[in-house]
Amino acid sequence: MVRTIIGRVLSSLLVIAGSSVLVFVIMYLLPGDPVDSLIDPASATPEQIATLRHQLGVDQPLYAQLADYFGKLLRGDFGKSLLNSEPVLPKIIEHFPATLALAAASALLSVIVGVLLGVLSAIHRNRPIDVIARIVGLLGISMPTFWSGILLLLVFSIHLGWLPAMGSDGWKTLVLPAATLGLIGGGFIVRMVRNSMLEVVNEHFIVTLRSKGLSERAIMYRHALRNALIPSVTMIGMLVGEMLAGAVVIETVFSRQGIGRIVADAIMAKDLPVVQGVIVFSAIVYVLVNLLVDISYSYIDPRVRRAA
Amino acid sequence: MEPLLEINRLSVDFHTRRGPLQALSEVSLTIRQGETVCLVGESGSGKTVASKSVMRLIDYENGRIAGGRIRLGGLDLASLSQNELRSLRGKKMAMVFQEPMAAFDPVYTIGYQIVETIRRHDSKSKEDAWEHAVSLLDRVGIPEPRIRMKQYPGELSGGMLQRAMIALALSCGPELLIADEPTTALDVTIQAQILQLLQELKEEFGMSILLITHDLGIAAEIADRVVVLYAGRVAEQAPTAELFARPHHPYTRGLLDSIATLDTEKGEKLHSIAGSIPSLTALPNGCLFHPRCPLATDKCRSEAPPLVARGEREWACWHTEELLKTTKGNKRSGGLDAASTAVPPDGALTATSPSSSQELLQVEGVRKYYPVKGSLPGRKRAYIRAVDDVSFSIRQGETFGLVGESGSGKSTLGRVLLQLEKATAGRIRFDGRELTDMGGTSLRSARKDIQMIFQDPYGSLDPRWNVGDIVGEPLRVHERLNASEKKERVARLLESVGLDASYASRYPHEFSGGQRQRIGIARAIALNPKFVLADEAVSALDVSVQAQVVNLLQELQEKLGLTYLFIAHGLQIVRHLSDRIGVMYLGKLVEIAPSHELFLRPAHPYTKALIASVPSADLGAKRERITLQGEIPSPARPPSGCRFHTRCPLATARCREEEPALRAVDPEHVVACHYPL
Amino acid sequence: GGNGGNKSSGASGGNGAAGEAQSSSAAPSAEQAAAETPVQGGELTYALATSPDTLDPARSGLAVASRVYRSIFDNLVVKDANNEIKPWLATEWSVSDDGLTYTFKLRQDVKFQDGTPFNAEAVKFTFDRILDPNTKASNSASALKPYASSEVIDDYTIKLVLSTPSRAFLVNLTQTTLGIVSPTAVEKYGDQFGKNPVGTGPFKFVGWQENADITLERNPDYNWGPETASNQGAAYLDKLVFKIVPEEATRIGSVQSKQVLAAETVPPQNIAALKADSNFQVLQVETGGLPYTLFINQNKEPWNELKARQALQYGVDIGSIVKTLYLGTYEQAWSALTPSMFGYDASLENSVQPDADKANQLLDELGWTVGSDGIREKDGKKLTLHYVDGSPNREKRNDIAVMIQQQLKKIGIQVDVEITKDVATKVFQNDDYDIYGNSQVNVDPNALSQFYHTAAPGVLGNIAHVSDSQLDQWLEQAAVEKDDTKRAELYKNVQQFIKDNAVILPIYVFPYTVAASNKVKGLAFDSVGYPQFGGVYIQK
Amino acid sequence: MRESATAKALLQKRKWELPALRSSGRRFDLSRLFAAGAVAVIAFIVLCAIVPQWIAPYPPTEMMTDSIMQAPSAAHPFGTDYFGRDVFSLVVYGSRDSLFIGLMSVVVGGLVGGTLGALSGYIGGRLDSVAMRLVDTLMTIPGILLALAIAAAMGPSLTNIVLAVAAAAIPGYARVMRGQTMSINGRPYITAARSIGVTRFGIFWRHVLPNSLSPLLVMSTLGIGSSILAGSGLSFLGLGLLKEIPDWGTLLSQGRGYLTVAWWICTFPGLAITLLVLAVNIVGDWLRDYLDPKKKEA
Ligand SMILES: Nc1ncnc2c1ncn2[C@@H]1O[C@H](COP(=O)(O)OP(=O)(O)OP(=O)(O)O)[C@@H](O)[C@H]1O
Ligand SMILES: Nc1ncnc2c1ncn2[C@@H]1O[C@H](COP(=O)(O)OP(=O)(O)OP(=O)(O)O)[C@@H](O)[C@H]1O
Ligand SMILES: [Mg+2]
Ligand SMILES: [Mg+2]
Repeated sequence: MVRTIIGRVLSSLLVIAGSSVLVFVIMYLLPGDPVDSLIDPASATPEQIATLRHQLGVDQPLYAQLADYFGKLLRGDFGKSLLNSEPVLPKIIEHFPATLALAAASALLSVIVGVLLGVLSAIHRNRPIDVIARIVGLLGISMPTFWSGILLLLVFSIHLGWLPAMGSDGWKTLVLPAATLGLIGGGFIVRMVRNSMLEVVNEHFIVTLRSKGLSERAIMYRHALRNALIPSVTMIGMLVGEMLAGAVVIETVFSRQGIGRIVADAIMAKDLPVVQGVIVFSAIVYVLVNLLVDISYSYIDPRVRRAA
Repeated sequence: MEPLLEINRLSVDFHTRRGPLQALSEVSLTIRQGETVCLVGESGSGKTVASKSVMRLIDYENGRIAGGRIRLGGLDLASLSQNELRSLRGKKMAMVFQEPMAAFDPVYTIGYQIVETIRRHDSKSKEDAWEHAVSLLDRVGIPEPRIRMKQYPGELSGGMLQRAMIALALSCGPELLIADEPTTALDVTIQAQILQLLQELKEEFGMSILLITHDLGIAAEIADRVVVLYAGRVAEQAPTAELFARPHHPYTRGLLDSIATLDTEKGEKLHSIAGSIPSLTALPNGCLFHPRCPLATDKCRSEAPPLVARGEREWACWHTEELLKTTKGNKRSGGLDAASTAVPPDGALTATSPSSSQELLQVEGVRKYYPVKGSLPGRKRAYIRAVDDVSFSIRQGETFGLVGESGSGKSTLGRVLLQLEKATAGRIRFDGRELTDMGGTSLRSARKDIQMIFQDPYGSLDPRWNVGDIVGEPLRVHERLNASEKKERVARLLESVGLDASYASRYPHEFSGGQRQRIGIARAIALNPKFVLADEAVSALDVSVQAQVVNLLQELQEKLGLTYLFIAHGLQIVRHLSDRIGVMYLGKLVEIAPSHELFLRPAHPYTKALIASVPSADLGAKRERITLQGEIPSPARPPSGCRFHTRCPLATARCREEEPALRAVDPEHVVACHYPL
Repeated sequence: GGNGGNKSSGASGGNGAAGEAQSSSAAPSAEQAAAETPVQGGELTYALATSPDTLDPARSGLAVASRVYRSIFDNLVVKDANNEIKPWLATEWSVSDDGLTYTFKLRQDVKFQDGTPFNAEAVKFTFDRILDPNTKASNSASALKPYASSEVIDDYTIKLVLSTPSRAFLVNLTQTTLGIVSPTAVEKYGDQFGKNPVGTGPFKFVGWQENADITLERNPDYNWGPETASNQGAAYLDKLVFKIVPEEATRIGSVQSKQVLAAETVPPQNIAALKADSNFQVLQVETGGLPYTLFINQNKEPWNELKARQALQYGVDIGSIVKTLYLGTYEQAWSALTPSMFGYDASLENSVQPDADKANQLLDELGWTVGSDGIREKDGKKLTLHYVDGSPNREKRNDIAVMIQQQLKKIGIQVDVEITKDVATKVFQNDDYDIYGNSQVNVDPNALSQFYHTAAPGVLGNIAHVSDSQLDQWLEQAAVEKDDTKRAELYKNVQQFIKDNAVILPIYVFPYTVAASNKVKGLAFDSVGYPQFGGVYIQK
Repeated sequence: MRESATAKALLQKRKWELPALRSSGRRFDLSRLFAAGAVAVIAFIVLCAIVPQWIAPYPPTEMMTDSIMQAPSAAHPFGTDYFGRDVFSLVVYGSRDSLFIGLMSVVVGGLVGGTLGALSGYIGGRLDSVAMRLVDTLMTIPGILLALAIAAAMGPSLTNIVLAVAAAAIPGYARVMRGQTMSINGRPYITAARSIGVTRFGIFWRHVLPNSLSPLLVMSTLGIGSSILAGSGLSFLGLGLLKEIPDWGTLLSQGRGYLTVAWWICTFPGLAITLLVLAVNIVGDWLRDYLDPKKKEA
């Protein structure tokens, strides 16, 4: 087990390094210049711009910038924003909790709702409950988030005034964004759980359980669900990626703090160190979560534990 | 004695997309207390449905009891609600299934699953239930039961799991135990252990057993009474001895005849039942068996025979009289020839003495090691020694049989011989050419002469290709033929394996298992190969169909001068087909001998044990069992010295230390044992 | 001479009274409210449409940043509604005859929020810091031009030396980017001063949660407000919290759901509903400078020809665009300057009317004939117009492009609209556009030189690439002309020239629009439209 | 006689029972109905994309500036937008680009990802490790960020949006295809083909590939939906494209500011997206069941 984890961590490091190189290259290829947003084009002279570019180091060739970046990264230095010289790491650390809260809340929401609906849907296959659950699930994955977000906002905060429209302080501000984002995750999980439930129900061991005289309730919730959850757990790991991505839009719609907005802004402004930092950071989170998923996997599924 | 289970004119329907489907029709049977009843019949005959109907598990599969009654100890099972049934299941009646691996929930420990059952029915404390479970595991012969309790199903071998399954079934002291093919998925040696266990337990617990099997040998060994099902109907039922002695139904007769017993000779034609069991959606009129029956008359075709009861027996046939006339004692020679396929069993084959002809395939010191996954770099690599230093040769025109328990390396050896995998070491010469040195194009062209027939007739056919393309693929690869030539060749190939040429445009899933295997055989012989490897080519088939395929293989060998390497775990079939047999144990070849010699005078204790574990349908020969204890060890950590010493009743200190070499006890008979028998 | 007589830039040429917001709520307006007794205390939450980049006046280029730090920093002088320069941190000033030195007397009772005393050193520090290239203060540097150096005469007197005379210099000193910063704080925070700004303003900085909010609190010592402010003393509010809410619907929603008390940049379509609601007031103030203007690139054919440009002038129905998109909430622009600017030529209003026939005729004259697909052609080339606009769709500028595309199609011009994030490369580096729109908030008409002089400074430069010696001469003269009447006349010539030569298509004058709860009283705006929070109070 | 008192008691207390799981069987089959409806929706949308002029009552670009933001009426079933364009006509015409984005991103992403996955799964070894590390790497970067960066890098054009969305989808396809290829590669019929002497490429082309495609096909169907959504997400973030006839994502994103004053401007494009994605997903689900040999045999 420990061995596997070490192996995983090592290969994860490779992956993280890879993703940051990749982002670096993409960002390097972006046209435009971080300097543009630093300088008023109305008055700046080409010399000024050249000086500024030199100061920022963006006039260096790609490999030199990369080497410089990794040199610093190894020393734990994520660099400074090109735009306002703010150090990147504290910035990410400042904004990450809000995104984490959002991602966690929506993951929780989607897991609870998704599993519940998925199980009901599978148990009551082709009955009204199933139809409703499937439609809810499908809607969740069929609506553009910014649209569903704004709709929720109109209803719950403007018309009903129940919940705040924006901000990132307090649990109340979390409800609408988490619901919007959770809708997608929930949608995926409903489908996943339903499918795997239906598959598990056809497994031989279900017949054994019935032949033992267990109640349907015990069979469904104690046995079938646990087996059906195994594939869904992987899904939850992947969902973290989705949630981080979804945060970009959701945080803008609900004016929440978070790394989603930072990175979107930074991409537009070509603020490379910030983009890099966020990507490396979220890659770490992604890898970590998936590592956790793998570990928790072996708790849910003894077959995996043995293989490890 | 009061019957425990009484099934009376039971009919079962399934609701399907295409409407109702009658899976059982008017099936009656009774089991008395302490009695063992066997339900036999070909695949699809309704054995499982019958057992699930007793448990009323068919309710969960869109099934419905359409008529008849099932009484268990006075309770009318057919009319109980699921809730009421639930308190009976596991308590009064329990079930053991065919696939022990699939029958346990993989994510809970064995202990949890047994305790769960106990506590469902008995108001025992957790601790008491746990202790009870431990004692049950101990009773069914699981070593270290306390450790096993905490293990997950995936951590136990198939044999262990089946024991655990039996313990689970026994946990609440059921009056009726239903076992649906409990040994089919297991090795012969393990099968013998399990059957013995069941018999012991029956005595001890005073249960009744409804055992489902397609192996008449098993039925002969343990059943008090046998019920033969055909297409959802009872064809015949009778006390075991009577049934085997004087079958009253041509179907029973056919089944008995199809079994290649240990004493059938190589080259002798096996008796088979023509055709295959009809689909429930397209049942014939009249007697359901008439399309396959050699005695069928117009009456059979128009009118279904009633079930006639006489004494302990029941049967449904219009022509029992005639049938009985053709039976000579309990010997199955002669039999009902009408059903056998084409070629007459003349002496042409036995005339050739294989020993004199030249060697086609020579294997020298072949090894195949698989690295164990997940070992850290730096540390010494661990290997699974699937095949370890095997040498033998196969002569032109002979059939070489290879037997051994599961995991002994038979398939691996086969794949290496065919160069589907590279040997770790050793040399293979085929027809004078070194296969091990070949690569790329030369190997591909050499493949023309070496072909293979697979165990899983379905899996080995690409589901997206039609039969014509599948059979024609070797032609496409190796011969430049135009479309019409190819079509012509495919048609001839199909005909030569007894299939209609018009099947070429159909897809694999439209065929029965036996037919699929014929397709596989047609593909293998398409290029007129010299050598064919058949890896468990008939294991997945029903006995009656097995006989058909075996006959076909023999017929083709004769016509095309083929050389076979026949891998199987069914010893009867191997014996019937092979000139010489090699026995493998844990990657090693432990004995090679001409087949009659091997069965007559096995020199290796393992061989002897293997032979002994085979159930025999020959009632007269109920012999004392030398069941092999324990299970095959892991090839990653094979025992020192003689690999068999851990299970060998004769093992000495020498066996533990010194590895025996293959040596001749006879010119044609070699064995690797320090103390050959 | 060092008396205060030579004070301000004098005569007002503008007609707009930008100092006061034009409140248009059904409820009592802000001015009326100001007459009531202000309530001390409370907190104003104010939703911003974008996030400031930095709160360092020297470094920020964004209007939104100015709106925030306007309350943190004070300037030496202030411009009133009549474009006159009035004292603020400087009590009086004099200009040398050659126009090269400005001597300021400073207030002596002023302290920075961190306790540092305000004095001539601080002024010198502020301006020299802007010149220092390490500060990366390009925006404020251009506002400070042609400042060369300064000399501290005594603690409260400072002499600023220019490299060339400039009539715009004094006015520019009113710009937020030239707010006076605390030298000790700059020393202390260095690079991070923008996240820890310290000035002398009525509010002091408390905290900034990026992308969420910026919190300021009352500077209790403040009593040096300029005469243009309704409250020269300490602010009434205890706290001022700017929330950053980029999504329009959310921003308006947060006012409507009372999560914030005020929100800026209300989209036109929401104004009517808010106005109709008695719980809210809508405040609008025109921003001064250059209106949103489409520049026609004279480097590109056929737009180098006057007739082609005139065809655009007649072919585009700006009135209809402004009416359709802004629903009557924005004014159509007629000139290169906004109406509130000194030197604005009001006679240009309504001087150009859309006339498709005339446009067609002009194009016909140039030899562009209508092809089978309705698009004009000449020598096998289609008449296309490459219209570049930035993203996001700020003030519905992209929508303008879409409408112009349809309008010009009618006179046979195919408009290729390109919306790009990367305007800088597209427009300023590659010169790859036929039309590009821009606007500028400014305080002095000298801004025209930056856009229309042949040798316009900076990368942005002369977007239209207009080059005319007469025009250059007018602009140069106006930059130093001491006589305001003459100066105004020169600028009018410039505006006339621009219109006559169809250099640009002026589109709209941007009104800064704020929606606020009726409880918010006393919200006023300075001459360029930045909110002044010192006089704001929350009615209980 | 073992008949016990408990059994008698049992017979008396019949109770309501938990409904058992039933396969679709005799019941009126909803998923088929869903699938039929979904196919109809898709067919109509495709028709809109091909011949919008037959369906739309107005030219999509016509700006009736004197009747802006009209609520839905007989003349304008979906109302008019802030330019005075007929929203229904816009939605009809907008289907073309939306479908294009959805389809092409899936084609491009599926082709690249599928090829990568198939080769990596089939050839294995070092290629596989390298390819999978690459895919892992792509996986760690949230798709929309990748799309955002690419769209920002290349500027907004239909092709670039397609490429951006496709790039983000590549790792998913690669993973699925690799897994499928590997599983197919282990089937006995592949061994059979090898034993016949079919070349490596022949096996790949004739056996592995055709048998691996169905999950990819299912995934692609579902991918159409997510691509359309991803495209609209880009529009929201300001990287959409501005064409004379906007796609649905752009319509929705541009109209969202009018939700409180003229709900119809963005509601109908939004519904169109949702409906299409819904339909595509339903068809995808159905296709999955249909192509699943397990379910087919049952
Ligand atoms: N749930 C079901 N729905 C429809 N048909 C079924 C169902 N279960 C079984 N059948 C059909 O009933 C027939 C009998 O099946 P059953 O499983 O009892 O055969 P079996 O004798 O046990 O065969 P095997 O030896 O292969 O286990 C088969 O034709 C099968 O297709
Ligand atoms: N590709 C492989 N990688 C690792 N181990 C393998 C591989 N193939 C076979 N083995 C191991 O080699 C041993 C021999 O397997 P093989 O399939 O040859 O046995 P067998 O005699 O054919 O058994 P069966 O009767 O079950 O078919 C087993 O322990 C198996 O787990
Ligand atoms: Mg069965
Ligand atoms: Mg095998």
